[in-house]
Amino acid sequence: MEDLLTLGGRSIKSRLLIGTGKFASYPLMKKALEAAQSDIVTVALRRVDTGSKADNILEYIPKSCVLMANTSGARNADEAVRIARLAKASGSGNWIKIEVVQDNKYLLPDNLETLKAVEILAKEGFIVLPYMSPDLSMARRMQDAGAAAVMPLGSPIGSNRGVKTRELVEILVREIKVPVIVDAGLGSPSDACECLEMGCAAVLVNTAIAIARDPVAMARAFKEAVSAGRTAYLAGLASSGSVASASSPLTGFLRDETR
Amino acid sequence: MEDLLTLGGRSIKSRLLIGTGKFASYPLMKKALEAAQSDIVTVALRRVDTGSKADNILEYIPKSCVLMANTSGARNADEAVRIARLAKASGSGNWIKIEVVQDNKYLLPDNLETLKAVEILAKEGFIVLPYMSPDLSMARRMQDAGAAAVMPLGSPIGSNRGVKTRELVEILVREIKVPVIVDAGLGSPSDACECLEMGCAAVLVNTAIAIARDPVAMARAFKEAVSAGRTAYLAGLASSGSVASASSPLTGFLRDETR
Amino acid sequence: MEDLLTLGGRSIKSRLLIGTGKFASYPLMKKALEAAQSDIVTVALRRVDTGSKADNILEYIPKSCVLMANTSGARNADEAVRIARLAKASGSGNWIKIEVVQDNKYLLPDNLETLKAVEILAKEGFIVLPYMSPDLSMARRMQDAGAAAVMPLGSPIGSNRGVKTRELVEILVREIKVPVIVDAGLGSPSDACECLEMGCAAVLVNTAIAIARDPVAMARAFKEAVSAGRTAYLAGLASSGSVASASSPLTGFLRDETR
Amino acid sequence: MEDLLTLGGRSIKSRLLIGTGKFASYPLMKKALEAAQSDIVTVALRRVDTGSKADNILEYIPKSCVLMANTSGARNADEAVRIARLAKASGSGNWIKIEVVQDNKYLLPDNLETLKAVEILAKEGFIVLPYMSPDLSMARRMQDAGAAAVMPLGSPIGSNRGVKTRELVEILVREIKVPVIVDAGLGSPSDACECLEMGCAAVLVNTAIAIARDPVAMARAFKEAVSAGRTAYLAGLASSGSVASASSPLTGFLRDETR
Amino acid sequence: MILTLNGKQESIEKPVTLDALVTAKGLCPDKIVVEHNFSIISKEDWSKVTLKDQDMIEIISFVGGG
Amino acid sequence: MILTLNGKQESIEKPVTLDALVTAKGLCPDKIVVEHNFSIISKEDWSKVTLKDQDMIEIISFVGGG
Amino acid sequence: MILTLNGKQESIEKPVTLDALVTAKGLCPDKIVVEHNFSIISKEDWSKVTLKDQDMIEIISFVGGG
Amino acid sequence: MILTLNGKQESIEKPVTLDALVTAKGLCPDKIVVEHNFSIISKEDWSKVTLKDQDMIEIISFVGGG
Repeated sequence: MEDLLTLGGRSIKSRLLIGTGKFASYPLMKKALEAAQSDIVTVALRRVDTGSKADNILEYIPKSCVLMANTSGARNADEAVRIARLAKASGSGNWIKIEVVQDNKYLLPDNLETLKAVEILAKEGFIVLPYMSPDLSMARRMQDAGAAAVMPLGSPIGSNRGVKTRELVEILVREIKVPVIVDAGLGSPSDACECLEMGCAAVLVNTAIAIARDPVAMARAFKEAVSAGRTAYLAGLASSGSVASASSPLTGFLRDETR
Repeated sequence: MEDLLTLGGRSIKSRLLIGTGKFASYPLMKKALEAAQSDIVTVALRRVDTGSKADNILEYIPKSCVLMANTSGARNADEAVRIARLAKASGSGNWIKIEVVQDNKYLLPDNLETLKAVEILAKEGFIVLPYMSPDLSMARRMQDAGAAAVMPLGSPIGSNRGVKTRELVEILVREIKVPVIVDAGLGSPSDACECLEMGCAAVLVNTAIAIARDPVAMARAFKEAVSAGRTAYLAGLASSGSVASASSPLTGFLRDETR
Repeated sequence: MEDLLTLGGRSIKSRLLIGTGKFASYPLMKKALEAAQSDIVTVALRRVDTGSKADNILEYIPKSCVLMANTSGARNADEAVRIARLAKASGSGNWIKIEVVQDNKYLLPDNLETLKAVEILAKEGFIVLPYMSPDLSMARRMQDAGAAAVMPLGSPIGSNRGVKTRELVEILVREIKVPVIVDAGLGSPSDACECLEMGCAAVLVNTAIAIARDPVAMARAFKEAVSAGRTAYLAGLASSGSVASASSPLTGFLRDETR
Repeated sequence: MEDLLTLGGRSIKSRLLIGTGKFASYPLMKKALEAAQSDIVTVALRRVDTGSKADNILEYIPKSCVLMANTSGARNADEAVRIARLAKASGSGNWIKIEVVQDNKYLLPDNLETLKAVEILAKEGFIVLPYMSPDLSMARRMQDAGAAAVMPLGSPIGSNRGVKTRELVEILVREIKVPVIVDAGLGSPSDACECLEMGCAAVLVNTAIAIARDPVAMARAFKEAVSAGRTAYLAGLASSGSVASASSPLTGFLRDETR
Repeated sequence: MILTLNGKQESIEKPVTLDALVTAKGLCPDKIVVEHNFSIISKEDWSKVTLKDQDMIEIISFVGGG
Repeated sequence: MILTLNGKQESIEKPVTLDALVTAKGLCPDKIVVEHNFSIISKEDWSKVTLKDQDMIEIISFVGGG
Repeated sequence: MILTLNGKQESIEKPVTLDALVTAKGLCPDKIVVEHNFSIISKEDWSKVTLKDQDMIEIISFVGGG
Repeated sequence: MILTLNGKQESIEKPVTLDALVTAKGLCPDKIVVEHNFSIISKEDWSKVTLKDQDMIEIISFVGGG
């Protein structure tokens, strides 16, 4: 029986969500998305540059993908709600990643404004995935407010530092009922693999793929690592010990047993 | 062009070497080996129990695999050499993993006796892979003595603690010309993935697969993770930073720019 | 010029705050407090057991110490406020550690209810130190609401796991103006030392001292480690590098320089 | 009863050994040595520059200190032995730190040549402290050859990276009878404190003090941290747990117990 | 009449003051705080407060805590 | 009359519809969303909205983001 | 006469060849290696080796190991 | 005649003692060790050693080191 992630009422096959920022070009991004075989892809909204003749990014995202707009740029709940409605009006569907950031140095989410936005948008029928600072009490509130998942950060956006918040994320995994998706900071496939091994439902990766020397190969690497981590989680990782345990028999050998 | 590991004069496809100890049964081990798609499989030698009618383990190892006997049980170079010759005489070929252990608590290798065994067996035409404590000066000597690879431990055998020796293993990767294969202590696919990402040529895993709740699935997970780590290494991992770097544009948005 | 911590309008000499829970006896606690030479000591409030003739803990706390009652037992802001007022009425002064916990497994603080309590009690003139989950946006709000300091957890209360939240605490240290005091989870003097080295203003320790085999000696150890960490912070720690840098001269030696 | 370190037949008070390289000036070094209150101080030997009128470093080292010359510059056992004899002839006494390095990038010790030097010099009556790569089998040989202590590296010399070899050093502490002294790589007082907490007998620090912004204060910080770590080790650190354990009573409070 | 004292119901025959209650319970006035129907009563006022049926009293003191 | 378009002030001679504005700016209708004084206007209604002095218009489209 | 087989002493009545010993022990020739007084004897030579008193024989086979 | 002093070749006109060499080089006897053709010569013996052609001399002193 296939292992699927139930999210926003859908059955999702890939536990690797991909962000579309920072790619050198849309065609390159398209190749990476195809290599990653993600089912959920994030995009942002911005004012059009009336001068430019920029391509439409949507044409470079596989039609099979769920489009999830983020509210980046929002500094409070109201702006996040406004951006979410614009995204929906633009026909991208009703999946929204809430991202409310006040701090431009670490781009850390504002859990309280994020919660307010979740409350409003969940009521409006959006499928809401809040990007948040890992905190059990606020994660519980996001869940109770109707969040489809919670997305704690592993480390600051784009820092590629990995799961530095493991201690807190592990607690979310044990205590929160909706899927826990680590978003931001994952720098390598082993980071992503580790998240799935500890029971996270999925990961969202952007920078580590987009700025790799070969983004298409890196997308494939993340895809494999996420699959490996999930398989390992389901297969039951053995616990670790502090001393050794022989993998070869330690019985006497080549010696006189009378000795 | 395919990425192959050149080892002992062969071109090896899989960078996951598997040990055959601790499996609940030979048929289960066989399934795990098939799932792992390893090209190199380790076995041990022991005195026959003249009473028992135990199966022949070799019948449960895919014919396509290179068989690599280990010298477990050896407490010095002479015993290791003697075991290696017995292994060769038994028709398992000339690949040998040198394992000389004095300490029965941590099962840590004896680098000096291991080096002596490498010198003797390499001269005799064996393809010698020494299991060793990560130490640059001894690794250089193993290489100069004709070792086909060096196999530093990640942590004590069977401890599933991961790459606790990362600091020293990374130095080996940078300074040693023969392949560096992390052997012992890898507890999860993310550990294996991390080794490949840092430039190790391969990993050798036994306990973490053999004692998993589902060894066959775990073997598959390690296979994927190793492939992911290697792909990431070749694709060029991005470096990590201490602050954030936006993955979405941070240009003014929904605000009057005159403000 | 002496290095003092300005907190709640006072100049505090010791950067080690001590909790009084879990000691085997009050006299033992008294000895530990004297050894630690702390200036700030936390206590809790509970219903009297009308049966018992238990001693008055206050008689075992040096008169020179600032008494800081905590609101442990509170599950929301109202209960925390009520406990704070009772503490004040009991003559313990107006220093209060806000501790609002819903979750009885990890005892993680509820940042939102904690914030509400800070807002009310700061207005009432309390010197308020909120125990919180490390989150920049909420820490900023605590600060703006009049918190005298913020007290992020290092790891769950009593777990002795150390500064597992280092990534987030370091950001608080850089971005928050009021003192950052790591509270909860510090298991060893080196953990406390590390906090001061990274620029935290102080630490609050209870379990690691109270349940040590020799709590009095452990209190002395924490005192020294905190002092060491602070001194190192002021002395300017050298940065770390990835390769070696000789501490002895590497000039040619005992060799013919013409070689 | 005072806690003293028995080393080379002496009872040593300070568990902080100091290296004298890289200080901006001898007078500054002198102040740092006084602040550290070390009993054992390392120096190196070099060819005199017949031109220069450089001061005599020995005049800047407290007379009460044991002088321990190192063999830095030696690339093999013979050179180390030769340097040791020169040091002794110069009247610095018979304490010698064996340092044999081939690799100029990571300055990692050559365990095998180091062992040879230990065997020769111990026989000649030197008090021999080998700087080594952490490896149980070689540490045992150093001990059997008469080493007064073993000095595994924490990380490469001068890297200030801390105890990256903790996994292996902890094993030495448990298995080796002579004192284990962590030498090289300790970057901060908390690193040194951690070494003593895990049962190391002492630490040797040079770069982290010499290149600190304020070396004298940093020396004091290391002195305190080492004392704290040792005190904590003797006081019995409590073990760490994965969940929380309340430091305040969790009995019902301010609620109707009939509820 | 019925009181709720520290969350437990207690019945007493005749009205008493807080003062009397504290003495009856053998509590040391210096180490406790008394809350009467959610308002804190200072020591000097204990004698002025006579308890009525259904009153809620909390008597609190300090204990060890972190 | 003066409009605020994407945060920048612009003066135009005579009243125009949103429709006309989008065309004048050379924008592809399929890839944009238009907000007129904080309410979103669907494509089919662009022709019905004539801009007045001091109106605020936001024209938005998708870009890469994580 | 006394042999040491895999570290254990065994007494046998009359001299036997390695061949006979292996058969007597019910071992499958294909999965074992035989060492006679520290030198390895290949299958084809088993019949040529007759065991003497005090001989040491090791009979080895493969097992699982890491 | 040619000496090798601390790895550098030097030519001197006439034979000298170690004593004289040290003085000539302006070195403080208390802070140095002298090795002559790989054997260490103690201060009191410097005057007894007269240097010959091709002699190797090492003059060493202490410096800072870790």
